[in-house]
Amino acid sequence: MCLSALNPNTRAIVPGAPKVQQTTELQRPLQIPIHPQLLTLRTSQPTLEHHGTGYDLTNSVFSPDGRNFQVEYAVKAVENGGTSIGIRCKDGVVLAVEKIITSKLLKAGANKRIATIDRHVGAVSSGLVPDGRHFVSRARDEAASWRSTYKTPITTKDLASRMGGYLQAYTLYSSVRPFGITAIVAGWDSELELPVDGQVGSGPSIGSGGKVEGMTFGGPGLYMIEPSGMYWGYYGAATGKGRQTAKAELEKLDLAALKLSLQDGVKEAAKIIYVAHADNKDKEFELEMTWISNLDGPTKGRHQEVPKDILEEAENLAKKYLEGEDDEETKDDDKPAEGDKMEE
Amino acid sequence: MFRNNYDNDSVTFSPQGRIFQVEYASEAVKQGSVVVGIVSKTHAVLVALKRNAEELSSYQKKVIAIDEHLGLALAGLASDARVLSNFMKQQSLSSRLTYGRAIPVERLVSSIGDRAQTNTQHYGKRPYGVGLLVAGVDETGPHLFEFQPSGMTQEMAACAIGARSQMARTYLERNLEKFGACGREELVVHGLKALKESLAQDKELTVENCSVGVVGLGKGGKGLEGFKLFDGQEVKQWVDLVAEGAEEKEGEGEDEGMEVDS
Amino acid sequence: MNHLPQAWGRPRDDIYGAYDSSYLQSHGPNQHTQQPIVTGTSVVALKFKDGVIIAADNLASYGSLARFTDVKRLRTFADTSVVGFGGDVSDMQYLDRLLTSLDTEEAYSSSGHTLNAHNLHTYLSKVFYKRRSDFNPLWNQILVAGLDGESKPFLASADLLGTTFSSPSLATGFGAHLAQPLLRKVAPDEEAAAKLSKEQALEAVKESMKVLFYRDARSLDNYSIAVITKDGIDLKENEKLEKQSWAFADQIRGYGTQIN
Amino acid sequence: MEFGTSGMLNEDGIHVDMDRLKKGEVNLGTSIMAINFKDGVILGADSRTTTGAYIANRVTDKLTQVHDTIWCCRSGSAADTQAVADIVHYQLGMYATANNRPPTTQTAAAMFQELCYENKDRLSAGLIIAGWDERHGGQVYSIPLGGSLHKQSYAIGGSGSTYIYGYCDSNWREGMDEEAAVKFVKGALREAIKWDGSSGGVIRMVVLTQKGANRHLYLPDTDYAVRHQ
Amino acid sequence: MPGFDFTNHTRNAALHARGVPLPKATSTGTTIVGCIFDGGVVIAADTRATSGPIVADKNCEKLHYIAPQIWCAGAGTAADTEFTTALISSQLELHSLSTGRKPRVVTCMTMLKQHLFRYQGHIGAYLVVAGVDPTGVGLFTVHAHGSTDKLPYVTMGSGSLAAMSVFETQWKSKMTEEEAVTLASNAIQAGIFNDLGSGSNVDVAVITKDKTTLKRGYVKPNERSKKQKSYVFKRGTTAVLNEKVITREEISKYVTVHELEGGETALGEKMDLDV
Repeated sequence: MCLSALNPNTRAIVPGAPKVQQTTELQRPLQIPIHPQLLTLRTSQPTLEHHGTGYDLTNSVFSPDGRNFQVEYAVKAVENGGTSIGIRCKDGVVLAVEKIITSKLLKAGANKRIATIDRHVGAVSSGLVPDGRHFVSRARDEAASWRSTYKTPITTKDLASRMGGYLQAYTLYSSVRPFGITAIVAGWDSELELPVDGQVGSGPSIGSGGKVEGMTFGGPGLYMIEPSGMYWGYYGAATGKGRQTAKAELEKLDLAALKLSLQDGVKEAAKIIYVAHADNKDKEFELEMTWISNLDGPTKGRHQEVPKDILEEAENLAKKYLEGEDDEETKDDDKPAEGDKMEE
Repeated sequence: MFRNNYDNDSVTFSPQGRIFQVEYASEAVKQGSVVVGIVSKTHAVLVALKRNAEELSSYQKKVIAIDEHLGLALAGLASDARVLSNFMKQQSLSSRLTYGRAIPVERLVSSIGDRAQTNTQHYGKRPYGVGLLVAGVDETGPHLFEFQPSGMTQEMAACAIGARSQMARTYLERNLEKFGACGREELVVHGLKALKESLAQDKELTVENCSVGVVGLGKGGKGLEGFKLFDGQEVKQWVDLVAEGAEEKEGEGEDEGMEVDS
Repeated sequence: MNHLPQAWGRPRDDIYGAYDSSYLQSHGPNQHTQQPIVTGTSVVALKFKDGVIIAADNLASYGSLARFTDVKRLRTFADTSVVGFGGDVSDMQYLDRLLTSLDTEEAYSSSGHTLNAHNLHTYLSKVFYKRRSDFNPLWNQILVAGLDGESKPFLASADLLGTTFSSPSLATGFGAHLAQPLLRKVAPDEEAAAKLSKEQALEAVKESMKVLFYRDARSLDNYSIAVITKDGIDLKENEKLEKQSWAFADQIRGYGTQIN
Repeated sequence: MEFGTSGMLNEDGIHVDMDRLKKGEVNLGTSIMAINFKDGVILGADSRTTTGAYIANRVTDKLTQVHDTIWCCRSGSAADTQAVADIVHYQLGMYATANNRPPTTQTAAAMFQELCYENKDRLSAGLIIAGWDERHGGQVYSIPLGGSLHKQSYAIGGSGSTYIYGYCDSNWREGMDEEAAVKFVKGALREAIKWDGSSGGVIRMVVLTQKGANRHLYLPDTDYAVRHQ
Repeated sequence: MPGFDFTNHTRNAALHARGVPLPKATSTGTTIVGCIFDGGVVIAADTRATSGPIVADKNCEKLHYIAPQIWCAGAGTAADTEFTTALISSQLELHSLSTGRKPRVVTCMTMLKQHLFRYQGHIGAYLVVAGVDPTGVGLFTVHAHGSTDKLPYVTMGSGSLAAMSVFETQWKSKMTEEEAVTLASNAIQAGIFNDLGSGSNVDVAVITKDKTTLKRGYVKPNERSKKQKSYVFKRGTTAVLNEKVITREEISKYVTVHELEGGETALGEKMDLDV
C-alpha cells in the first residue's frame, strides 16, 4: 500500500505559487484552497534579466526570486491551445472544447479531445495534445488502481488530487519537463449507495438501518489541474486561448447558486465556446461536448458525448446569440464592423 | 548571431511554450520522400514515392503491412518506423490472440502516439524522427490516421507527409469532396495524382519508384479485403493511368480554375 | 566448539563441512493447495432462433450447507453478452471485477467498438488457461452467451482447465448430466436451434431448471434467467420454479408390499 | 502445508474439508454473528477459544475493532484472523489520514476480502464485517473461507452457526429496534453455545450506531440475563 | 542471511518415509504461568528441561529477560523460546533507545506475534509475556502461530492444565503481591507434581512499577535429600583369589621405559585434568 507518495495532504504547495490570493466568483468554498485569477506573476514573460541567466533552461531549478520558469513556459503552451471549459450544474457537469481545425483534411467529427477516465469521469485539456493523452492515460491508471484497491469508483476529487500529485512530480526533476497542459476533470459521484465491486447479496430489503436523515452524498465534481500540479475545485472552469473571455461569460451565470440545469448548461457551454472563439475568428473550429448527468438524468451517471441533436441545437443557439451580439455592435458603430469584413 | 539555448533537448520549453527538439523532429519527416493516404467509404489506400540511394541501388521500403486489416506508410527515419511497426505488429497479434479480434485502428495508433509522447518528456530520449500514415479497416469501417513525432495522432480524410508534400495536400484538399464515394481503383489513382504533384520537376512516377497499399471492405461492403502491398509491375496498371498525357481531360479545366485563389 | 554468536545453532563446519547457503538463491515450487469452498452449481443455456437463453439458480453452497440463497450467478457484459458462473464464488467475484475493468477499458473510446460474446469467450478462456498453467486455477465452469461478430447466437463454455466447448445447448456441473439430455432433444444441432422459437427455448430451459432442482442436492428453486437477442438482454434475477410435481407422493406407501 | 487435501469437485458435488487448521493451532471454534437493525448493526460472539478439546481462553474477545465504528467478528485460526484484522486496522487508519475522511464499512470489507482471497491457500479465516458509517448507515458483510464477499441483512458464522440456521431464519425480522435486536442475537448465541461444544463462555456484543460503539456483556452464571457492561 | 533454513525439509521427509527416525528438537514439557496482582504482575516457571524421556537439565531457566520491566516465560522448543526472546529483547531495546521511552509490554507482544506469525508455527515458541510500563500492567500469552490473548491469569505448556485448575479455583482480583506469588508458585507446583514434563524448582519473577525481582529457585520442593544409607563397600568385601607381582625389569622385556625428568608430568595426564 503506497498511499503516501501521492497523498494530497502531505503534498507540498508548489513553489512559485503566489502568496496573495484573491477570490473570484468561480471558486468553490470547499476543503481545498481558493483559486486566484490566473496570475500575472505566473503567466507573465520573464523579465529580460532572466533571459540567458540560465535559470529558465532547466526544469526543477529555482531562479533567485523563487520561480520555476520551465513551469511558467509550460503554462505558455497551454495559453496557445484551444479553449476548454467545464460547467458544474445542479444535476450534472458539462465539458466543452474548441477544436481548432488545423487542416481541411482532418476527418470531420473524429479526433475526440474529451476522454473518458472511468465510467463516471471525463477529462479535457488545453495545450499540447499528446501531453493531454499522457494525462488521460495516467488518470485511467489512477482510477483503475483506486478501483482495484477499494473496489469502488474513485471520486472526482480524489482523482484530481492524485493527478495533481502526478503533474507536480514532473516539476521536480531536471530529467523531465512539466506537462504542457491544463486539464479539466469532471465527474459525477454517485448519490446512491454503490455495492462493493464484485459483491453478491444485497442486505436488508428495507435498506440499511441507522442512516443519517437529510444527508446527501455524491454529486457533480469539477476540477482544473495546472502544469505546476496545483488543482482547484470550480463551479465553472476555463483554460486555453480564450479563457479570459470564457471566464467572463462563466461569471455571468451565477453558478455558485447551483441553479443551472444540465440541459441549460450544455447551451451555455456551447455559447461560451463560440464567444471565446470570436477573438480567434480566422481559424475554423469544431465544438466537442460531453456531459455526465445524475443517475436520473440522460446519461445515468456516466460520462458520454452530448447527443448530436442536443449539440446541434446548442450550437445553433450559440450562433444566433453571436449574431445578435454582432448586430448590437453594428448598431453601435458601423465602420469597424465593415473593416472586419474586409480583412477576411 | 544569437542562437537560443532552448533547443538542446526535448525536456526544455522555450519561453513561448514550444519544444524545439520536437519541432526539429518534424523536420526529419519532411526529409523523407512523400507518402499519400486517402480514405473512402469502402477503402483506404496508401501510395508512396520511393527513393533509391543511387542509380544502381535498390529502392526504399515505404509501405509496411502490419496485420491483415491494416498497414502503414512512412516518411522520415525508416529505422524508427521499423521499431514502431514491430510494436504495432505485436499489439495486433496480441489482440487477435486474446480476444480473437482485429485491433481497432484508432486504438493501435493511439498506442504508438502514447509511446512517442514519452520520448518528448524525458531527458535522454529523443522524439521519433518519422511520420506515419496508417490505413486500416475495422468494425467501424475504413480509417486513415496520421502519426507525428510529437505523439500527435489524427484521423484524416486524406493526408500527405514528407518532402514537398504541401503540393500533394493541395491536390487532396481540392478533391476532398470526391473521395468518399470513390472505389478502390479511383482512390489509388487520386493517390498517385496527389503524389505526382509533389514530384521534383525532373522526376516522374515509374513502376520502380511507386508503392501502393490498399485495404478495404469486401465485395458489397461485407467482410474484408485484406491489406495488400503493390510494388514494381503490380503498380503499372495505375502508374500508366496517371502517366503524362494519359490523364482525362474532363474536370481538369475546372480544377485549374479553382486553383487561382488558393 | 566455536563460541562466536554467528555460529550458534549452525552445524559445525569442521564436522559437517562449510555452511551451504546456496538455498538462499533457489526457490522450491510454489504450491497453491486450493479447493472450491463456497460454490455455485449448474448453469444451463440454449440457443434459439434469435438469440440465447441462459439460467442458473441463486444458491451458493458451503459443502452441503445452503449458505447463501441470494447469489446472482449471471453477469451481463456490455449489454450484449451474459456470463453464467458455476464453481467457486470468490473466483466468480474476481472474474466479475476483471470483466468490469475490461468493460471500463472498452468504453474509453466512444467509437462503437465492443467486445462481442465470441471475443469475450476467447478472452475468458485465455484467462482460465493462463491461471491453470500457473498451477493456480480459477475454480469455475462458465458459459458465455450472446451474439457473435455476425450477430448470430453464440454460446460456449470454458472451465478451470482452459477447456472450451461450443454447442447449441450447454450445461455445467450436474446440468451436464441432467439438463443436457433434455436440451439436446429440443436442439440436437445448430439447424434445429435456429428454428426454435423463444417460447420453446424458454420452456426447455425452465424444465431443465426444474429437473435440476428435483435431482441436484446443491440446488435451489430460486433462479436467474436471461434472454439475449439483438434487442438487448432481458435478465430476471428472482424467478421461482413453477408447476412442480410432488403430489404423486400421495400414492407412495412403503417401499414394496406395504399397502397402508 | 498441513491443510487437508480432501476437498474435491466431483460429479456428485463438492466435498469440503472444513478443518483447515494447522497442527497445534489455536482454534476459534466459534459462534459469531452480526445483524442489521433500525439504528445500525450489532455484532455478537461467544468467548471460547480451544486447542483440541482444551479451552485455552474462556473469556476471549472475538469482536475486533478495525476503525471507530467498523468492527469484525473472527472465526477460524486465532493467529490468522488476528493478523488479518491487524493489517486492516492499519490500512483503515492510513486511509482515514490520507483521505481526510473516515473509511466506510465497504472500504473495510473490500480490504478484508482482498486479503482473504489473495491468501486463501495460507489462511483459515471466516470473518463477518459489520460497521456503521454516515453514508450507508449499518452494513453487514460476510467473508467465508474462500474469500468471497457477501452483503447480508444478518450473517452468522463459526462452527456453532450450523446449529442456529433454523433459529435465525424463523426469528429474523428486518428493522428491529435495539431491544428486539439484542434479544435476537442473544437468543441465537445461546442456542449455538448450548449445542456446539466448541462455543461457550460469555456472550459479547457490540452495538454500532451513529452514537458510536457500545459494548454488551452477558454471563452464563446469570443465565445471560443481566447486562454486565 | 537471517532466518531459518528449510532446505533439508524435503530430504528429511523422504528419509522419514523410509523409516529413518528423525531427531527430535528439545521440546520442554513445561509449566509456565502469569498472574496480575494489585500493582504488578508475577510470572513463574518450573525448571525441568526434558529430551524425550530424559531429564536434560534439572535446573534450567525458563524466565527470559526482555527489558528491565518486561519478562517472558517460555514453553515449547527450548532453542526457539531462547532465541526469539533474545531477538525481540534486542529489537525492543533499540526501539526504546530510538524513541527515548521505556518499552511497552504491548509493543513486545506485537513484535513477538508478528515474528511468530511470519514463521507460521515453525518457530515453536509458546510464551507468557508480562511487564509493567508507563501505561500500566500487561500480561499476555503468545502462541507459536502468532495468536495472542489478554487475561488476568494465564498458563502455558504441558502443565498448563494442572496450573490452570489452581488458578480457576483460587484466583481472585486485587490480590497482594504475596498472595499472587504464592498462587503462581502453587500453580507451578501443580505442574511439577502432576505433569511428567514439568519438575524440579519454581522460578518466580515479580514485576512492579518500581522494580523487578527474579526469585530463582523460589521453591525447591525436589531437593535431593541425604541418602539414608551409605552404599560404599567396605575394603575386603571382594575376596582375593590369587596375587602376582610384575617388576619393572620384567616389563622392560616387552616395552621401552624412559625415566622422566624431575617435576615433569606426562602429556596425557595434562589432558586428563578435565575428566
